[in-house]
Amino acid sequence: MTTAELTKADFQSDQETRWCPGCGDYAILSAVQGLLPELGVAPENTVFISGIGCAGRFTYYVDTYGMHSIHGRAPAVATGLVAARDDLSVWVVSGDGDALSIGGNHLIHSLRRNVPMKLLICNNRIYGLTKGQISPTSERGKVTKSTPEGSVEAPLDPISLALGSGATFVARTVDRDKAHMTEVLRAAAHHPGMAVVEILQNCPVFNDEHHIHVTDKAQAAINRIELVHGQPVRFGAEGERGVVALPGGGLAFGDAADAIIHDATAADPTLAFAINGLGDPMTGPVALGIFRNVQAPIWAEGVTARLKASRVGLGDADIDALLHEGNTWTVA
Amino acid sequence: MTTAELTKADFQSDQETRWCPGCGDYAILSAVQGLLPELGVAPENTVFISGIGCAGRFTYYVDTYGMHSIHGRAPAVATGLVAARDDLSVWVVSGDGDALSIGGNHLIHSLRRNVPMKLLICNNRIYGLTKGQISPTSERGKVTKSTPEGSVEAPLDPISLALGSGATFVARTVDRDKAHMTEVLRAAAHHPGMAVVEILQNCPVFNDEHHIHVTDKAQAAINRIELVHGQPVRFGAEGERGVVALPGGGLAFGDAADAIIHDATAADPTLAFAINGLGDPMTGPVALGIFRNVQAPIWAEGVTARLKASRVGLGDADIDALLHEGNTWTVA
Amino acid sequence: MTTVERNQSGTDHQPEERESVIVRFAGDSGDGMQLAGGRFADATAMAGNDLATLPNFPAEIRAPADTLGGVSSFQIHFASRDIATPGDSPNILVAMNPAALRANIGDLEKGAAILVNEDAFTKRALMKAGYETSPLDDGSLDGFQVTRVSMTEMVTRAAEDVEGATTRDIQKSRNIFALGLVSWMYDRPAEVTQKWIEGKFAKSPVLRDLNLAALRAGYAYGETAELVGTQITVPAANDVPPGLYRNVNGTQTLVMGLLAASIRSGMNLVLAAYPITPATDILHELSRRGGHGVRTIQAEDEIAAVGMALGASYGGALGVTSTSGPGMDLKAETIGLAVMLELPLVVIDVQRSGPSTGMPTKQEQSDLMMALYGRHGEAPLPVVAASTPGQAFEAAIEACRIAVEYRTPVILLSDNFIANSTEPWLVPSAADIPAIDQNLTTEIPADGDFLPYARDERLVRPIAIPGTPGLQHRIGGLEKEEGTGNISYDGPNHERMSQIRAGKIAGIDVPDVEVDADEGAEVLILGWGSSAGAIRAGVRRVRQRGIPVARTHLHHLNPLPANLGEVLRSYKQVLLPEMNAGQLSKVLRAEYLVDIKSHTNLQGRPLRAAEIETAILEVLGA
Amino acid sequence: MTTVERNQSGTDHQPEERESVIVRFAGDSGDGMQLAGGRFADATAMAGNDLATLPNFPAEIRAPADTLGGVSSFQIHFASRDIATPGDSPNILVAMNPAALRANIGDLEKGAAILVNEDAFTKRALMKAGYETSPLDDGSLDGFQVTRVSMTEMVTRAAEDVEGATTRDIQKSRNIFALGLVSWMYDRPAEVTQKWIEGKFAKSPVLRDLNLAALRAGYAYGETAELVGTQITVPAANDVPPGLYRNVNGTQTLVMGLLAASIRSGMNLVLAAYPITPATDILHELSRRGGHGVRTIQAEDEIAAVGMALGASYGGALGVTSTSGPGMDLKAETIGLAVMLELPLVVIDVQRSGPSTGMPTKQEQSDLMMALYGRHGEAPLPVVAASTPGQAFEAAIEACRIAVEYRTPVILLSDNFIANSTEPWLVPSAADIPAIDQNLTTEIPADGDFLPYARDERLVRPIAIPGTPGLQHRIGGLEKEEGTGNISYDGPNHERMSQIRAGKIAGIDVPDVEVDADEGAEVLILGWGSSAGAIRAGVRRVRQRGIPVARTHLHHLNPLPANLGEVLRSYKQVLLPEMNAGQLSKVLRAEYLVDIKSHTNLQGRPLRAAEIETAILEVLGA
Ligand SMILES: Cc1ncc(C[n+]2csc(CCOP(=O)(O)OP(=O)(O)O)c2C)c(N)n1
Ligand SMILES: Cc1ncc(C[n+]2csc(CCOP(=O)(O)OP(=O)(O)O)c2C)c(N)n1
Ligand code: SF4
Ligand code: SF4
Ligand SMILES: [Mg+2]
Ligand SMILES: [Mg+2]
Repeated sequence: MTTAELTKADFQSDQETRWCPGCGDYAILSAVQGLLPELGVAPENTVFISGIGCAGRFTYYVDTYGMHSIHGRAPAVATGLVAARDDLSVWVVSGDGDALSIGGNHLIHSLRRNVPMKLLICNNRIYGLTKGQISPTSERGKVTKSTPEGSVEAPLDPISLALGSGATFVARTVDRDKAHMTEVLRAAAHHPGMAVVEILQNCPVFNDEHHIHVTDKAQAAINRIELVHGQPVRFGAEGERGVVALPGGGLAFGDAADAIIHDATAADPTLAFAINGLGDPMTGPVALGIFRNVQAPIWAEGVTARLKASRVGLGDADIDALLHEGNTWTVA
Repeated sequence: MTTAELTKADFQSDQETRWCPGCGDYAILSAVQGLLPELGVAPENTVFISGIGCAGRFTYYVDTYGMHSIHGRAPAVATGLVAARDDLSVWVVSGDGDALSIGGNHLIHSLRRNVPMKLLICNNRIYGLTKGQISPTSERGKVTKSTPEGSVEAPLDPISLALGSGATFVARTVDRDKAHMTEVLRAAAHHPGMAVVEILQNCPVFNDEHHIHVTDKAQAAINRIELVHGQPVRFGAEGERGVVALPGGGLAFGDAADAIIHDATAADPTLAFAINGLGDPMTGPVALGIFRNVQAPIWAEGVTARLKASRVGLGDADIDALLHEGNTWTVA
Repeated sequence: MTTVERNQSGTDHQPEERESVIVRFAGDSGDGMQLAGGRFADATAMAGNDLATLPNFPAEIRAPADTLGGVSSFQIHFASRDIATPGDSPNILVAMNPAALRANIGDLEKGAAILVNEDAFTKRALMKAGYETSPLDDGSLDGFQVTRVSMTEMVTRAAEDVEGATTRDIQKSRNIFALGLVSWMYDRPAEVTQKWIEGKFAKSPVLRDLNLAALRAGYAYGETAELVGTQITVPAANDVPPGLYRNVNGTQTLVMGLLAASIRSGMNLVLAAYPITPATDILHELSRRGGHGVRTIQAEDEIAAVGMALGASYGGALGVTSTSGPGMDLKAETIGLAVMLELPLVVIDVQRSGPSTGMPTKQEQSDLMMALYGRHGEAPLPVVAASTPGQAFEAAIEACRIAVEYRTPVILLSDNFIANSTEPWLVPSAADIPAIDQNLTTEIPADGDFLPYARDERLVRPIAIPGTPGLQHRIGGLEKEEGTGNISYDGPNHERMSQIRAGKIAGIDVPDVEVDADEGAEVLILGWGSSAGAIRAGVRRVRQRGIPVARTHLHHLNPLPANLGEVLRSYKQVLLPEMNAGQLSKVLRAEYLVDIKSHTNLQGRPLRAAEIETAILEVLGA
Repeated sequence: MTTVERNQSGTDHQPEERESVIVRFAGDSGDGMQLAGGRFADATAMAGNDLATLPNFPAEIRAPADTLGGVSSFQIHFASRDIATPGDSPNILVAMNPAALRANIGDLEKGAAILVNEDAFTKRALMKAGYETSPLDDGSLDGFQVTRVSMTEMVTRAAEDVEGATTRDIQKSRNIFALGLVSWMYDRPAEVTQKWIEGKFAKSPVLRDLNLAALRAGYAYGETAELVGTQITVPAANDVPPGLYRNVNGTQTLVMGLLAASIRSGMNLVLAAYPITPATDILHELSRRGGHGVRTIQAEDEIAAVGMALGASYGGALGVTSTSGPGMDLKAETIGLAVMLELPLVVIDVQRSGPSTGMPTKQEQSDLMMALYGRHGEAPLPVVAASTPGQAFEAAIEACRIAVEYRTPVILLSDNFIANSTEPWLVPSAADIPAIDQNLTTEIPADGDFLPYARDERLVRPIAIPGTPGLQHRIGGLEKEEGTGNISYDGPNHERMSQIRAGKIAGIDVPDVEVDADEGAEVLILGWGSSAGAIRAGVRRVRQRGIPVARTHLHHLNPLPANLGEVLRSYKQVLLPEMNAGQLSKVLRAEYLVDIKSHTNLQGRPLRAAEIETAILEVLGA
């Protein structure tokens, strides 16, 4: 089978999906499986690596190579895989707890290294698999079983954190908008370095409709700031509002007419950071789309070829040469 | 002794300092010991917690309470201490590897929580104690024993990372400028939440003069962008250059006359982020001073008093009440 | 509101008396089986029976409806005499759908009763459960006493009187119908459940009335339907010690133990934890106790959690962290630091089936070796293991006592079974709980400097906490000079300090083991942790055969009780059943050079009385 | 350029012949003692002596000058016969300053020679070392043969001819002066050092000439000065096997072993590590080998490092991670995952003195229990231990072989002593290295689906790596169904899989132990790891007394050699010396129920021949 003939079915494994009915992870899985055939990468050259969490189950459902690793460590495992093999298309699927709580360190370091992997954060702002505790993206004041009096902690914002870590591709999308999600994932797939995509994901069981401000049609019209490269950053029911530059530097909400033009490829991540900081991710307005998409040296680029080349002709003679390095003497 | 009578000597322990001759850590230690008396906090109410590394030795030299913990975990230990005791002045001293490599996760989470501690990162852009490997702040291409062909990784910037994590106090200073260092540390000490201070620190043995662009007098005149709250952001030998706002948003270098006014207390961290992104921390120009200094809810604030209050009168009767909760029955 | 009354006289059948019964509720994870089982257990407890329960959850939050992976069950064993385990094979299985039937039928012995919701046996549901034909019709249940009830229909009818009940709510009350029916079948008092419903749904009259109607309908169905057969009654237990009882699981008791230790010692309690099944409930339970001098923290990971607990301890609080297997791995380095610092720290490991992620919701006790040796270097520490849901209370207090008084991290081993199963608990009295003495140094010693690594006769060091004037000092993970605690690279000093650390732990006072021995017993059955109940029951069975047996149980795994070697050597044979590959057996063989026989089980479930019985008989060659 | 020539005839004294000599160089960490010692060792190796060395670093990078904490030393034992250890007590101590004298004098026996740089014995330096009066003058060195040399002055004079030498450079050449002098004293060939200087400073003629001048001056000083006494010569060793030799430390050999295994197996080598003393040098050494199909990564922490190594293994490479104690703690969870996945992974633990941060630059072998048991759940894995600097080569290959062929993580234990000490090594030949067969599955099985958890007769599973068409499959840390590898929560399946994992490891083919036994020996001395040399030397001493002894050494700690139990039981007494509190002893007692006697040492240094001798005699009651 040539890769041109691939279909969604080629990326569906025989394992029964095991998410709760209505879980946003279904839509994400479907979007990814829908996108994969068009990338022209054979299933055997695609690898999914996940950590632990509801989202971590993803790996079992995609008929590629895959590893369901341990909580928080998937980016490290993916980095090691890439260190040996840059000939594979490597995807990491993570939850907000997996990626940002226990896995925070590997996330920021793989981002600064620009390790070629696509990392999806299924952000339901809750711990699903462990049955409903706060996650690092839960809002201050959130009442859960581990915070019966309300969380006393400010959330981490994945976009800000990624930009602060030097990420080269940073985007946000939402499980209920398949077209948007597919478009963002497609761009991520084509990004040669590390791409991190925050996907606002519903958990009907433990945090139902936490993202209703961008999924309910009426509310979304007001709250979604669409980021489109080269286009003015406008939003509002009638597109009447815009993100505008302030005279002293910085951005604010203002008139659509004055809206700045979104440049995802800007070397300076400042405006991406600024746009993300506007509004309120929990209640809106909130920007969706690709914040940043720049080229930078890719970690381990060419390693497969380089390792292969360095191995040509490598044999016993090389071992012997190694063993004889430095001063030697002979005892008769 | 009242705290008004405290002197530097009260904060000097009897242990011999064990850094290499010329190490920048001496100057940092001295600046801290010089500052502590004026804070009005008794030595017994001050705690230093450090991780492992040359910088981690700091703890032994300050005559307060102190714990030399393990590599990367000092912020977690400090968080736990604060969780039980917000009546102490808690300082964490860390190296660039300790804070940003192995300890990265605890750093970002203590920052988002705004745990009241002062965290100093002695940034020599190298691993000192393990004798000279790259650190996460080493420049791309750096040749060390672990990277004989030059590092292939982009550095993390502590300021950007901290801002991306929602830090409330973020500053940068340099070991060779005692006055500047003291001023920044003083502000950090007075910040009620978490304060993170990056201190550019010389390691004469493994990374000598890596910060010469801001310590050599002539170079510093050109390279140091001084951040002073409420003042225009100017720099250059004659103060002729400035950080200016661009019409489409964002900042750039320009004319001193157009310089923006630095507002460390701005709710939006964008400009702080933008200023830090200008220039090049490795070669200059580079901003020094307080990037951000804002108020936000303080984690565990009032915990000592609250725990004390909840303990008043707590005794056997409360245990018995606990034990008898719910349905009970009696077997005769 | 209608009242449901226990009314035996309304039926023609005379209830049949039994000594003990095992009931298993099974259904989809959305079917509320844990709730039904829990309510049944509470009513049973209130009826004065001894009991033990075994919940069994799927790993998924909500696996697709009607699949085998989504089956959730709850087993309860209750009796008119002292019992020790949730029972091996159920006398009755309540199966709410085909998957529940299929997943559980293997545990039933022929002759057992099966109660099914026949409405749920649709073609689709049968297919999803992997049945090609309906087991209700194809004869595959021959030999069982099958009762088919149209539960869905019954609750729909019962709900007719309740205004405002949605279809979804009605469906969700099927478990209460089943509960009502089974309650009638086993003559459980309906008032307890009724009261619970009234309390639970106080704010929602519709749900209250709906559930009461479902309960009543179930109960009434039993009374009136010929189908159900004889009502069975299990008289109240009369061989249990008198006193006030309460039905508890091991999470509740463990948390009460921590709270009691905190109150008794006067130390604030700081629990830092990262969620993980099955340990998370400790965090949940303690998070509700802010009023009791408690602060909980959901940390960013397990490394942070143990670091925070240690930081809190350093500040003078009782620092506790709780987790399960994978989290234990991550805490190792910080536990080693605590060993070196000699600070109190309680680390709770609620064991589950490993290795790696393993089977997170299943039972195992395979973290013992890790608890003893899972750190680099010579880093000995005390290990305490809880043995039953009730005993977890004492185990928690004991762990805290040792940690505080000996300035050491202590690992407290619990497990999935202890944490989730319930048993009637003779509620202790606060006055009987030993005091815990933090014994802080607060004054500058008259004779000179404060020496943080000086020793008392138990080799315990003094502690002065931050805030204590004049006693400032530094501690750390590098080796320390004896006495002063200053960094020392001196070899002989390191050896001495290593011996002191080891000697301190070895010298902790732990009670001798007591042996429950028959005259002439040649075999000793030794257990630890949650095998206690199964071993007790297995031993009882062997004794009922007239074979003399001795039995003892370890709660301290390090240090071991002083008389243990002597005890082991005084029996011809020692049998050690454990839910791992023989870990404690290894430890004891090395320590005492006694040829201990292992009975091991790695099937992800608690040991059963029958397998212990068989193992004992095998060892005896009987 | 001037040539230094070995010229015995230039002196009046006839060199005195000795069988063996122990030299210790000691000075400030800035004094270049490791360099001087290393050069001396190389020259000694080239002279054909057998030798063993023991470097000893301070923990600080550069502690304040002249303090005890800053003393660095290098000991070398060389002989005309096969030797086994760096020696117990030096025959000569070279002390470059008062602190070096004070820190080392305790290890000397009366009569030993002491060579001091008297210029360094200033008031200030004496005070910093804690001397109130100068030991050179106050009689405290009575009984030692003290030679005082004005080294500072001598090098200053020697440098007069070298144009452009700075004062700092001149000061830094004192170690080379001392080396020259000691080289003369022990009749070492100067050419080797001379060549090294010429190579090292090829780009800096000033430094080259300066160091050559210092070397010559030292050598000449010996020849001419009456003070130094008799020249001593140690003839080349003649009882060592013939062949090509090279002086190596255990880091170099270990790295060569990894490279050889990689080349032999055809697998790319990916080493991911986080720096930590004393393991870091493995990362340094391998990072220079990009040309050999190697990729190294300095990870952000140890958890990432082992995760990366595992990821690389998953991709088909030979994934390796190296660390020391604290880093091992952090890797535990991922090692457990590798056990569950059954992927090859080599984890190298270069042990150091623990617990916690402990004494990072000191010796210990106290991570054995952690290697065996430091993970939650039943997670058995093979453990291989290197025994000498040379043997680390084979140990590394063996670890790789087992990891690759049995699809399992393997822990390879080295330690500070093996890593840093040197010995002459009979260079093996590539042809003698066993092949390693990765044995990947590349074709879709004719008979149906690819079953990633099917088993061959050794219980080994097949591996297909990403990129292999048609064999896509998923693996993970949850328990797996036998054969398919699909997630399974089935209890009996879990037990079977646990037994398979354990059985596979237990069945690994490891060679029987061979016993070096005297006729009539009643005691067996058993060792593991780097105690090998000291035990060999200690046993030799006892044999020299005419007492028969048997000796054997373990390189495989799991699984244990099949004949070990039999061997242990065939001696009346078994003595097990180890640098911990008795860890292997515990393991073997549990396994074989043999009452093994432990000799333990936690003094942060390698075992000594004398203490082994004493321990053997004690066990024998001799
Ligand atoms: C080391 C470790 N700690 C804790 C856990 C328990 N655990 C499993 S998933 C999870 C977090 C789930 O939250 P998230 O990552 O947001 O994923 P979601 O389930 O919401 O998709 C936790 C804490 C674990 N498996 N391993
Ligand atoms: C868990 C663990 N890993 C590794 C080490 C070894 N180690 C000690 S300090 C250090 C890094 C030192 O670098 P940095 O934090 O920048 O401090 P510096 O020495 O430069 O002040 C490392 C890797 C350790 N002590 N513990
Ligand atoms: S718990 Fe939430 S996130 Fe997890 S599967 Fe269910 S709905 Fe999805
Ligand atoms: S190695 Fe560098 S950082 Fe460490 S003490 Fe020496 S000079 Fe300072
Ligand atoms: Mg989540
Ligand atoms: Mg550093």
